[in-house]
Amino acid sequence: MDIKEIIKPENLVYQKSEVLNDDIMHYCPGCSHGVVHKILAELIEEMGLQEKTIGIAPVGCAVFAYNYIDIDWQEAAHGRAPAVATGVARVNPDNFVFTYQGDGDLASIGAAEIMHACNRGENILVVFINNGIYGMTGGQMAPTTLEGMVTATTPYGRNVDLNGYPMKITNLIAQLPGTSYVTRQAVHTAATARKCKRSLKKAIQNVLDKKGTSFVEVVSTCNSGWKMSPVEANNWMEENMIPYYPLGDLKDSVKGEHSEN
Amino acid sequence: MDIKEIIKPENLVYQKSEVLNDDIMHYCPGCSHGVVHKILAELIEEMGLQEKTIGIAPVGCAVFAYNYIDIDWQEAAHGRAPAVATGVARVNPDNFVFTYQGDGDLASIGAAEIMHACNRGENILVVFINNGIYGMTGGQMAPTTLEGMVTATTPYGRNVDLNGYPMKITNLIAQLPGTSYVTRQAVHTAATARKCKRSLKKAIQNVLDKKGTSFVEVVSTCNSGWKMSPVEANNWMEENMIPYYPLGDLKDSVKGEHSEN
Amino acid sequence: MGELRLMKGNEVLAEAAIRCGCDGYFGYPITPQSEVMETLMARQPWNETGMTVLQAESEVASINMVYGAAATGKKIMTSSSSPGISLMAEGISYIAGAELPCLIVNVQRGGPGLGTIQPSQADYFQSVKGGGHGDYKMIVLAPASVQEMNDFVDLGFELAFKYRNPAMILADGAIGQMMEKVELADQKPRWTKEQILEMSSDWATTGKTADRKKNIVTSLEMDSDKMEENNRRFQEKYRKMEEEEVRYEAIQCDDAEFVIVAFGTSARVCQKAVEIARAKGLKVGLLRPITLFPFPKKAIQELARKAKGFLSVEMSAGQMVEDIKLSVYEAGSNARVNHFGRMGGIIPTPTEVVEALEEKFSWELSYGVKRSY
Amino acid sequence: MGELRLMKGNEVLAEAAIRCGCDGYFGYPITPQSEVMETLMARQPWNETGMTVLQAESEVASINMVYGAAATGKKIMTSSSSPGISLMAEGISYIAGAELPCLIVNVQRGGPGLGTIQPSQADYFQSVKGGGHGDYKMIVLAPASVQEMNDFVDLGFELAFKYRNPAMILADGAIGQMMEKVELADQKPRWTKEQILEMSSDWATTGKTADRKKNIVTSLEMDSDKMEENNRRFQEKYRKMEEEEVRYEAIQCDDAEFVIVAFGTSARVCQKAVEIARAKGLKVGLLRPITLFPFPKKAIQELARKAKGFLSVEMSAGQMVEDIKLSVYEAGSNARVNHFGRMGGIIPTPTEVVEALEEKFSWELSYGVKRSY
Amino acid sequence: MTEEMIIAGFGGQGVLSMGKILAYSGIMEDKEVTWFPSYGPEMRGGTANVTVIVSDTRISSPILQEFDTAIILNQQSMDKFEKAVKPGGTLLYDPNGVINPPTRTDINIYKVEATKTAVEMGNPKVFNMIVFGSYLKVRPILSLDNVEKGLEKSLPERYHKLIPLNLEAIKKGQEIVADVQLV
Amino acid sequence: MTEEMIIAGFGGQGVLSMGKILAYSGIMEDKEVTWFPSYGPEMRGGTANVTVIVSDTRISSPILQEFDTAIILNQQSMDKFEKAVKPGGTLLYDPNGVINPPTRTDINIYKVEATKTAVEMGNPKVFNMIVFGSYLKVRPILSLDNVEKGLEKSLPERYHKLIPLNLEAIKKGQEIVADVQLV
Amino acid sequence: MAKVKGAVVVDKEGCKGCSLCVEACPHDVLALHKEVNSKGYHYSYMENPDACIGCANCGVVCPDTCITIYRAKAS
Amino acid sequence: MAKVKGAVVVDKEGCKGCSLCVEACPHDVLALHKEVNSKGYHYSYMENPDACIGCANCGVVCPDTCITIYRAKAS
Ligand SMILES: Cc1ncc(C[n+]2csc(CCOP(=O)(O)OP(=O)(O)O)c2C)c(N)n1
Ligand SMILES: Cc1ncc(C[n+]2csc(CCOP(=O)(O)OP(=O)(O)O)c2C)c(N)n1
Ligand code: SF4
Ligand code: SF4
Ligand code: SF4
Ligand code: SF4
Ligand code: SF4
Ligand code: SF4
Ligand SMILES: [Mg+2]
Ligand SMILES: [Mg+2]
Repeated sequence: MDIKEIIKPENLVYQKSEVLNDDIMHYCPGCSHGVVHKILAELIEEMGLQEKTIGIAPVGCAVFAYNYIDIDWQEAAHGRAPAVATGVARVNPDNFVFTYQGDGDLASIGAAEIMHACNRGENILVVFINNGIYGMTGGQMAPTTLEGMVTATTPYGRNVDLNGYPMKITNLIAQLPGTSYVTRQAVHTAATARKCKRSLKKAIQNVLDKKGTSFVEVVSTCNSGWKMSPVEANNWMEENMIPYYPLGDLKDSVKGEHSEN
Repeated sequence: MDIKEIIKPENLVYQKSEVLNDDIMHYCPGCSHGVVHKILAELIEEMGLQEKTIGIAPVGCAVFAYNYIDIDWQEAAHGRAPAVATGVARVNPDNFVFTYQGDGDLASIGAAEIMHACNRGENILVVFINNGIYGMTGGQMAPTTLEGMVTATTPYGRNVDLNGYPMKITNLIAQLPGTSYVTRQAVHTAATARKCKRSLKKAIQNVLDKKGTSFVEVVSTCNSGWKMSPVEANNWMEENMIPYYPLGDLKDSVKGEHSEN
Repeated sequence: MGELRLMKGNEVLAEAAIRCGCDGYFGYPITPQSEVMETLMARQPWNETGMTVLQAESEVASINMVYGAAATGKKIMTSSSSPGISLMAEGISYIAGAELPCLIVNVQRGGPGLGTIQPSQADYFQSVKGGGHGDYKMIVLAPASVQEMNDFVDLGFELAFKYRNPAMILADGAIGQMMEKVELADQKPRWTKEQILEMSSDWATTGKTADRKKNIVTSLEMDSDKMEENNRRFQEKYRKMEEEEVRYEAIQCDDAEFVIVAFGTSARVCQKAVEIARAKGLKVGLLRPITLFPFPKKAIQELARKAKGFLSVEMSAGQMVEDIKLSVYEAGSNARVNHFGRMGGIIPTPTEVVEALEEKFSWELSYGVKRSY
Repeated sequence: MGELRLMKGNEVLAEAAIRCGCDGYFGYPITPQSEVMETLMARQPWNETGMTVLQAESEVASINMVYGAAATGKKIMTSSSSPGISLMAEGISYIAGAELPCLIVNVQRGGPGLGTIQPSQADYFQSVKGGGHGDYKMIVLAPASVQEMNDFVDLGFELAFKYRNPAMILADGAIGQMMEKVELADQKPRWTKEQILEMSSDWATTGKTADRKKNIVTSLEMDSDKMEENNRRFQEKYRKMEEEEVRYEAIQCDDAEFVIVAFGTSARVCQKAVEIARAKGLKVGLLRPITLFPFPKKAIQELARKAKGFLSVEMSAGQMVEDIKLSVYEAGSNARVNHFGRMGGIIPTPTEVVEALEEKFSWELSYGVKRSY
Repeated sequence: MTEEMIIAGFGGQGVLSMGKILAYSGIMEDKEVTWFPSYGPEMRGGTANVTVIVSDTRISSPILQEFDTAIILNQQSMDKFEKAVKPGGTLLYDPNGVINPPTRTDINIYKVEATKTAVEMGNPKVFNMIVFGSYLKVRPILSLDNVEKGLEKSLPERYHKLIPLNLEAIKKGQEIVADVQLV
Repeated sequence: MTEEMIIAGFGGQGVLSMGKILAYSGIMEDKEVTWFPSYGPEMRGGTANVTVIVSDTRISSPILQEFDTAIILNQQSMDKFEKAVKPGGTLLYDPNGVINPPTRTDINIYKVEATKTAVEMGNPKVFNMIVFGSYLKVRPILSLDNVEKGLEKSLPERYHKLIPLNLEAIKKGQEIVADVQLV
Repeated sequence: MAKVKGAVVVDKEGCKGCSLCVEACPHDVLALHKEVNSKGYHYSYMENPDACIGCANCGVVCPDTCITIYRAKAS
Repeated sequence: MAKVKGAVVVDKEGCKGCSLCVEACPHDVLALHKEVNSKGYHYSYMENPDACIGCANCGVVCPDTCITIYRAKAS
């Protein structure tokens, strides 16, 4: 069977979403951000949400997310996306609002805003890209940087006595009664990416159903910051990041349920 | 036996600490702040720490704590006491540094700073006065205000759908590996006050032993803000606050130990 | 005539917001302005007009909630007092950079730092020169009465939307805390979705429909040429404000040899000072800037042709005095400009003002002519 | 002669901090100044001098860590770039209000908002008029070379401690990112506990000993009279700085008919512009303010006696130009003051500057005399 | 007519609301009014005072150093405000909280046993209305009609049933005031 | 003497470090130098360029619009900087990354097959030193002695063993440069 | 009869009359006085001095540290 | 032989040569080309087209959405 026979419209099984435009993304080759963007665009298309969606882009490598996904966007100050999203969602309860944030943005400078948006149970989706580093500014330590990991500000490896501990912020978030669905996913393999998509779909549906805050962490790579090839970065992530940040649902309930702690 | 016979220096069993001066505190009659101040002063005296101690006073009713306890003090911007204390403790590792913060200060505006100081395991003591309200500014809702509780900004009672959920921030703090001792106490009865003192003593000792951050929540009253008499406030606290914020140790370990979540 | 009430300046801000069809308020308690949110919470406008009111976790959060909500084309407001406004510096710079309309109220207290909760006007520079980074301007309105606290809410929103720019009401603890007679406006409906689309569909993030490109609200522009273009557009806008939006009140200035310039609470005091001075036979007038940006440069320049001197009376160490000097300088005049101020939460008294005037212009008063520097 | 090196401005800030005996640095990454902390972390001064280096969770945290550490009488520093400095507004106001010495570096980028990461000078107002609330001033040093980035660290600390006041180095992305030859100072030891007590035991929180009262570091004062007294003391201090600490460089100003005023990177450009203009036969000089506060008022006023005009060249829409105008006005001169600026991260070119000068002063150049407004 | 006055006492004595009723009554009489409270960090039982100005013409400064009238309800306030009464002005006080009575001779001083009378009336809450009545007696700047309207406006609807009681207290206050001008 | 130059190519081609060695060599020859990089958000493989000025006298502006010399190592940079060379100036390029060669006739254009030569030398990393050598050949502003010192200063101690290799590459570069002046 | 006897001294001027000591006393020793101190507070005093056992509960709960406590073996 | 056959089309100019698709393909269909595209990247291509089963793994992991995938029943 010849390739030409296969490449026909009726045989199409996978293509770029309409909601993703043709601009070439500024991300480094192999960066996880691209995969997550793609999944979000697909879901917005599949769930028919383009007219309803307002995305909040962070300060971080994803600051230009607004260039690629064809929805209305707001760019938020560093760490403040959850407050910005709160503003949008509170006065526009019919819109679907999501933030897209890096680990520096969400867990460091923006720790208060994410905790409080989640505690209030804002009807928003939070997409949290945990690549263990500050990608955009050139690879400095993030709150989620693993112990011993070399970054621009921990050139001899993160020393917990000097720099504190890698922070499992998603675990804390899961305990806030305002959240309904909290999960940790990855996108480095086809299987994890497909699973991540299912999680994001559920998360979005929860927001549409006004169940409170949905929070999806994606354990990610930053091969540039980590100074590895994309493939090495995926492997390193699997061996080091995922054991510390294990994948899976941390909470799947309804808003208002308290955790046991 | 006549009273005069009893009131003699050799029979003295309880008196004001030397570290507490004679200025009359600005607190409302019956305010919990006074009791906690007293305990701290007693411990600083008993443990011989007056020359070593640097206190960080918050913005909140305790802003004037520096007027009463005779140690060196810094007044910190609203919510930033943990950052201020970090600055002090990092460049003065031989000092004993503590913050004294209200629930608005610590859990609302200062959520990021407390999370990160505790996550870094700064060698400081955090005294957290949880009176479920903003006392100083006239009784507005705090993150810890209970559901249904009437405050100046929730005049019809805290509605969790509008205002979010009462936040158990101490439970989150306990999960940060930088903390060594995290406990929740009260001072409304002689028994709880005595127990609170023992907890604070242990917390201070941990800091002196460089075990990481010690965190002592004191479930407190603000009879002015709650619009009750001091005695009513104590009763209301026992019936309403303590069931939601149960007393006891949340963590007693060494820095670096991860919680199970 | 609208409803007459006795209200605090802070309460009236809340009432005026509801009545002018404001869509959302986000704030954080701080003395001396906490009554704004408290009044809103007691009024529960969400039941009546659908207006959102939310107590944020901090001023940093408030201003960013304002950013988000304002970016959807709605009428959004926050209020705070000096330290809280400082925390908004980054956010305000973002709002100006993203060209979002919104209303920010600063009920000033004495600084620097935690300072005092008593009234002050020492945030003038912060408000008109830029507390945040970069070249930007807010429209700054300075109410001197509870009635103006009411009126400037609507006016602030109007100007903010006209220019897609943040507007600020710069009040102080005295105006916020005092009660006066106020005539309230009638309730206006909030804008409908259709009205918003008609006004703002070229920029507001209302959800990308098939008939338009996506709207992006951002202050970022990595291409320096484009970023400069943005800045030029902003400057153009600010120049237009300077031409079209200047507001001030001139009291007994026509024959004035000495002009007191004062805004807000100090203008109230100076009104009495003018009475006292006139009673003494001094030809004194009062120029009260209502817009601090745009500053009433031209009005001062006209007065500078005849006046022997200007006295800037401020509850600060002297900030607006610089704008008066700049105005006088640009008029090619060398009329002397002096400053009298009280700090730390103290409001000057009318007699103090008159004494300061007599002392600082003793040369002119003795010789009867203008003295240059 | 000290060690010669080729270094980035940002790197040199770190090296100079270590060598001048700095006790602690607290910062948060932001382009274009992240190399400051990165260099410190690579140098690990804690092993060598005992200096603390900590990556804070945010700029709000950094500045408050600075507050805490500086309040113990030690040499403490932070650095950031424009949006990060905005976030420090409240903290800086507190530091000024509590009269703490410390060093803050702003490696400016283009705003407002997220803007661009390219160099800018649009935070002039924020730095010299007050980004935070209340009446306060920082000592602001404007380096124009990598060597000055080195020198001003020590100088900044010296002035900060002399006046118990925050000092700022106001640089920009160009000076931060460029490498030049720099002569490093020799390593100074950090102050000993005894030295600190000797200098600062009347205010620093070093632990209350039996021989002294408790020290309280605060910016709060509820009694308005006392708060005003504090403010008067601050103003006195600022006036003293204006008298004693003005620093500037005058290049070919002696016979200048036109004086370009520029600081930092734009001063570098203008130096070349002066060469070009002189080659064309124009009598142009350059006044380069080194201290932006205190501003070299008197130097300008002297030049204003002879000069036909001033051109303020800034990487902004025109901010320092106001201080030049104020200086000229207070000199009773009416020499014209113009502005030429580029924005959005663009650095003007020398030829642009000369062209702007010729255009803006075409009247004076044609008629050969001063023109008033 | 311009009346510049201060009312000063403990928090909880109804100082602020007395001022508010006064101001509202002024509005009912078509006058200009300002009401400016002391404000500070919350503290139960702390001092509270309010400056009220009622005038036929536009009011300039809402904050004053000197007063036509001072109503003083505790010792701290007496220490602070006795000296702030303009010569020829009026000082009205309740002796209950005041240990050292006023001593100035260039002003008109009135004493009102409001605390006692309120207890006698069986309702300590009307204390401030008794004081208000005494004030209206010695400074009859407003008609009782308008005071009644002012009460209506300043009290929330649910308290309107208390208006007769308040009016009664006002009248009582008008009766009991005693001139104590010293020498 | 003042040499104002730009070196432009992809990140990873050693553009910045070539500039740094050049500048350090200038210092060794007691000259004033500035080195100013383009900087932007991180992006592997993005473009990178650096402006280097070497001069006998104090350098005014470190940022330039026009250059005496441009060293160009990819097409994007050619598009951007060919036009920025002063008339009579020098443009040196490696044809490897360049699809459209330069076309100006008022400047001196040199081609260096540095990529190829580096591969031939068995060490792609010395690519930038080959280019540097070619540059020194056509613009002999610095002595090789001082370049060697510059190398020592700019390389961390642990890389000093690589200095001979680098010097070899520089010499190679000096040999292979070809004048391609058009018409 | 108790084997120990206590007595307390209340700093009358410092007392704010919050009544927490009254509440805390296991033997109903304390009460608020009818009179007020110079700050207008009904201050605490030993209404029932004989019952005091010097347990210090009152002192421990007093926010204003107004109570000094003595205890002696009952003679 | 597989019952379904697949084929992919790589957007050569969009490809950044990250090689994640190569790694993700269960049948070693893809490889990076010796040549580079105009941006200097070695782009991905079907080195071994016959092995493709159209599983879309490559497409799913590609961060730059350069791969379009077709699948047909084997004839
Ligand atoms: C107030 C402020 N501080 C700092 C910065 C600089 N900055 C930009 S992105 C970033 C962190 C990015 O890291 P992360 O959030 O993990 O996103 P990533 O780039 O890794 O996806 C920082 C510190 C800024 N723009 N604004
Ligand atoms: C930046 C800033 N925002 C707000 C305030 C006003 N403020 C003072 S204290 C306080 C909250 C006090 O509540 P809490 O921390 O619970 O202390 P408490 O008085 O209850 O002991 C607030 C919001 C301030 N001073 N600074
Ligand atoms: S720097 Fe890291 S996070 Fe940013 S685009 Fe590159 S790989 Fe992705
Ligand atoms: S307001 Fe509340 S917290 Fe503050 S002093 Fe009074 S009772 Fe205590
Ligand atoms: S010491 Fe004990 S028994 Fe005595 S008064 Fe106090 S609480 Fe009561
Ligand atoms: S607890 Fe203290 S302040 Fe309260 S009534 Fe007793 S003695 Fe007085
Ligand atoms: S569709 Fe599957 S089999 Fe075919 S190339 Fe892609 S990953 Fe390989
Ligand atoms: S995953 Fe995409 S970008 Fe990466 S090599 Fe394959 S096709 Fe190219
Ligand atoms: Mg990251
Ligand atoms: Mg509280």
